[in-house]
Amino acid sequence: MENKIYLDHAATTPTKPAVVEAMLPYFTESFGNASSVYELSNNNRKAIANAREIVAKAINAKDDEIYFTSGGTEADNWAIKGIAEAYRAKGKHIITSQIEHHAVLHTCEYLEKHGYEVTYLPVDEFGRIRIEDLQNAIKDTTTLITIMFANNEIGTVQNIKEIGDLARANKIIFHTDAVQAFMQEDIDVVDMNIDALSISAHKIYGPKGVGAMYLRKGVKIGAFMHGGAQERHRRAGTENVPGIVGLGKAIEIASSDMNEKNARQRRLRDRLIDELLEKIPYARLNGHRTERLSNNANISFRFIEGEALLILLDMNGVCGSSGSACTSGSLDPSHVLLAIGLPHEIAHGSLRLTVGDSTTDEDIDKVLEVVPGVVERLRQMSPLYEDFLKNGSKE
Amino acid sequence: MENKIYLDHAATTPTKPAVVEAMLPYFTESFGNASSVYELSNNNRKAIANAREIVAKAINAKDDEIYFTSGGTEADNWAIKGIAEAYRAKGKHIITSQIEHHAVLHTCEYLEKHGYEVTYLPVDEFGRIRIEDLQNAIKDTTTLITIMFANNEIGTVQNIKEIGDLARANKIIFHTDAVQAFMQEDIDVVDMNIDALSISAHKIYGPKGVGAMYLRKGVKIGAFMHGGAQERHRRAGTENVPGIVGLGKAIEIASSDMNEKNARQRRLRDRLIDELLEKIPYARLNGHRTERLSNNANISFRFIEGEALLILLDMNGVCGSSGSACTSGSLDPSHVLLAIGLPHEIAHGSLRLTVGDSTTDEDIDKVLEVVPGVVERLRQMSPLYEDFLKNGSKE
Amino acid sequence: MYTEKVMDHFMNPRNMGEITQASGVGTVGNAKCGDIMRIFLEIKDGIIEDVKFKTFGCGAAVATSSMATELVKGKSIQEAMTITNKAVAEALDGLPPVKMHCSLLAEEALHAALYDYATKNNIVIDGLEAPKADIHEGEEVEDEE
Amino acid sequence: MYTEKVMDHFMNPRNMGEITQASGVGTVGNAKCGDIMRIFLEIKDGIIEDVKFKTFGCGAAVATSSMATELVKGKSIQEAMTITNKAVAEALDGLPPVKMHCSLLAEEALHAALYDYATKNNIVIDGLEAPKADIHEGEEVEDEE
Ligand SMILES: Cc1ncc(COP(=O)(O)O)c(C=O)c1O
Ligand SMILES: Cc1ncc(COP(=O)(O)O)c(C=O)c1O
Repeated sequence: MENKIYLDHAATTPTKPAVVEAMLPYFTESFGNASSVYELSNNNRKAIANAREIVAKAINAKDDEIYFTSGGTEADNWAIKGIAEAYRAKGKHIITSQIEHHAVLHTCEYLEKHGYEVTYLPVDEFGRIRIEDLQNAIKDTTTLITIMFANNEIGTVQNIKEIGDLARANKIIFHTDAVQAFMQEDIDVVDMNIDALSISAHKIYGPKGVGAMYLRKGVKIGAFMHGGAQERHRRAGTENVPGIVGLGKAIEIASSDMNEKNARQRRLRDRLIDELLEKIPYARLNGHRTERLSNNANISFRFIEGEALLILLDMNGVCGSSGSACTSGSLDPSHVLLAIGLPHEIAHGSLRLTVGDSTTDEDIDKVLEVVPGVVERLRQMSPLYEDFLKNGSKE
Repeated sequence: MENKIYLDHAATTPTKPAVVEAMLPYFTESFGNASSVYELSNNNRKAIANAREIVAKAINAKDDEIYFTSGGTEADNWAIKGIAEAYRAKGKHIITSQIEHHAVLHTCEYLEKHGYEVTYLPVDEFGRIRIEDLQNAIKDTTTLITIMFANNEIGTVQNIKEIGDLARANKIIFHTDAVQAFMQEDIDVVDMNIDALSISAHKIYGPKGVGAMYLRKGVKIGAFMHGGAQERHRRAGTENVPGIVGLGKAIEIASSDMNEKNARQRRLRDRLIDELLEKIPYARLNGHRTERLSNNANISFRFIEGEALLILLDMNGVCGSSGSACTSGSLDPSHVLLAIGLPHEIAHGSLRLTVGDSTTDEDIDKVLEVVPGVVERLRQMSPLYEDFLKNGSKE
Repeated sequence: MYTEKVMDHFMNPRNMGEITQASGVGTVGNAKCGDIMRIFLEIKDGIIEDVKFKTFGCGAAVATSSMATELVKGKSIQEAMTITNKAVAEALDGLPPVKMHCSLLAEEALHAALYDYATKNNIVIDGLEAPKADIHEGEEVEDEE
Repeated sequence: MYTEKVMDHFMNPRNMGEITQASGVGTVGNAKCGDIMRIFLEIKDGIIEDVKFKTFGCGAAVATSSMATELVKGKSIQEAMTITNKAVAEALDGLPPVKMHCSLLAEEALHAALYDYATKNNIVIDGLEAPKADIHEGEEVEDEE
């Protein structure tokens, strides 16, 4: 880390030392297989039960509605494939949005190849679905609505309760990918009529490789991981006890000061947004101005490309992220930025900075100092900027 | 652990302190998302590449033939579903055995419900499949043979090269669940004509929640976890960097003294087998006498039930395992013990003791002292034993 | 996974053994499922004066046998008939859900022994039916889907 | 993920800028794919006396532009025509597989600038074709299956 300013908390977070501390005994001492008969494993079973209770409480669910997984991706895959399969006799239509994480989108595309029909709802310029669009998309054969709680790129938070109510009124299962929203937004699965929900530990200062799915009691689901009788016969595989303990501990820590942390993050985020837009011309904020995650700033700078921007920022000690194609190994820019209506060349030049627990005002000062110069440097190199300056009046 | 003699290494192993040590920096310091552009993540990418190389080397595969998973269960599920799906145009017939781990069996049963045909090969009294049976089971529509390298309950090792050769000669993909065999048996995927293989870290003194699948270059496979572009677009989900590093380190440690360790384990195992059979009447060894894992002793004691045996052993400081139904939440005893021809009541009374790195001769002495008394005590309680003594001559 | 009471009754079973000239003997369960319970009763003037059991089965099976014999010892036949599997389980401070069938087995074994006594003595005990061949039918673990 | 050479050419691009009265200018790529490269040539007596570039694109795109201009500067048109995308990539000590298209783009930009020069001066350069509209067609990441 040496002096790097890490502003990519939406990508992943460092595991808190207290979380690692809580995990350690379950590697070397309390290592027994949680399914075994002997007493050596009692401690593990208790640790898993305790973590399950913590997860449940955090979203107002019941303990036996929580299933541990290997991460957010598995929770999304399982929820969507498992629910689609369990209700296929009723119908094979799924509704999702155009701005979901690939863990949801690619799972839906997989189902399309296997005889399911999927509606990808558009979003408005701020990244929110329109409730009328959802209403209109519902058919007799719709069994599942999967709409993310908050978007990982632009930070926009959906009106989840409105979606949940509509789904419930139409007797359709509602799954939400809450990987980014968890521990930033208030989540109440009962009040919001959420039937299934995905979370991931490494986004909330817990370890990588563990997550959880909530599934409301009574909702049917096909198994995704077949094998042993773990997780009440629903998710096979020897339990990742240290990981599960780490997830629990991370939630415990995050819950203790969620409101203050969010207020702090919101202030830092707002400094980033307001001052970057003020300092740099031809820049725009992506996502909703207020209905957005407390840690997320996403800004497009015209005429430049994101990966080049990231490397130069990295050279200047700032770690950020971009919706640029070049960072993903594909040639198209972020589907999210396109969905909110950005033209390709602007979508390529976006910068996502996500603050976190360790971010300070000094960090923000430094970033505000560095970014304008870097953007200017790349613009000087850009044939698009050259053309714009020459033909400026036409635009 | 306080003075417990842990003889359940086939269920899981303690993570070695050196492995935990190797993992630690990847929680708190080198925590970056391995897919990110900035330098902070370089170290993670290197760590993953290094672990991949270690796994590959251990089975004579190439680096780009290794995919990290959340464990053995996922590797089995993915290999079987993914290959079956990728080759479904060629045919929908799969051959497996009756003694596979549930991660394989239940996956095959799932595929049966989805239009695939599965042949479950029987095994001989020692738990080995007959190569003629395999030969006879092959059809034009067979696309996949999945036979485990070594069995987790009775320790029997299959003649994998013979199976691999036959599969290759018939142009059928061959997957083997090597979760138990890995780091105990010599595995050479090239020489043995293995096309896909599953391993799990927690069976070899690595962490829970991580494993790997080997897939020979050129073999097609459908994605199991859809989402991000990780693992060369084939296994989505943020990489579990500490877990992957831990798997690599565990292999590194195990490789350094595999032969000596096996010789040692074999000696302790043979003491268990020979002396228990000598001391206790109406007892039999399950599995092959020589073609068995170096750490596995599995013995049936007539007239008694396994869970009761395990609890009494636990009270006497010995942790073991059983093929008894009562330990699995189902009412049937181990499908493996039934497949090798044991009647139900004998299958219920089996004890699996699996030695490991920490097992000493003193531990074996203690076990040999404890088990006979415990067995005798349960027999005194058993109506089956009462009947046997009264009608003894008839048997 | 077991309560202290279950562990106590498993480790120190009460009334374990046989009664050679029992008034009634009942054996239920089958080895296929991993539990067999046999209860011996010594009955005098309608009172269960002595009771013993032998059990092939898991910890819960042994503990429920032990508790069931404790609960009926010294009781009248009518009183013994009112003891349900739930009462046995409760007396043990509960059983894990997958083990509830063990308590059912104890109730059945007791009933089978009483039925044996009734048959031998040609009497009718109110509410007592002939033992079922296999009490496990219809019970299964939660389905995966 | 980039070699030191790539990083050096990205951080300190050679020949970045414009030539106002260029003998030939070529622009290739498109903003949709995230790379646009423009090369300016000053040619005298068949020799590339000066060359400049502007690039909208990732680190590799900038570095390949920089390297391509280095490789052709001072060369004859014929020599410049022999410089392939592979040569550019090799001169940078290699590119990640997903970035090889950037080196292709550099080759194309150079050819486009030469074509512009040839057209303006009504000459024919051996082996030189009109620039394609979009060089990215047909390229895609490895399929998931
Ligand atoms: C919204 C969202 N969903 C799903 C995921 C996948 O979670 P994981 O990395 O734990 O598999 C992520 C992060 O990568 C995410 O941001
Ligand atoms: C033979 C075999 N296959 C698969 C597995 C599953 O591995 P994991 O527990 O890592 O999911 C196990 C162990 O549980 C096993 O012994």
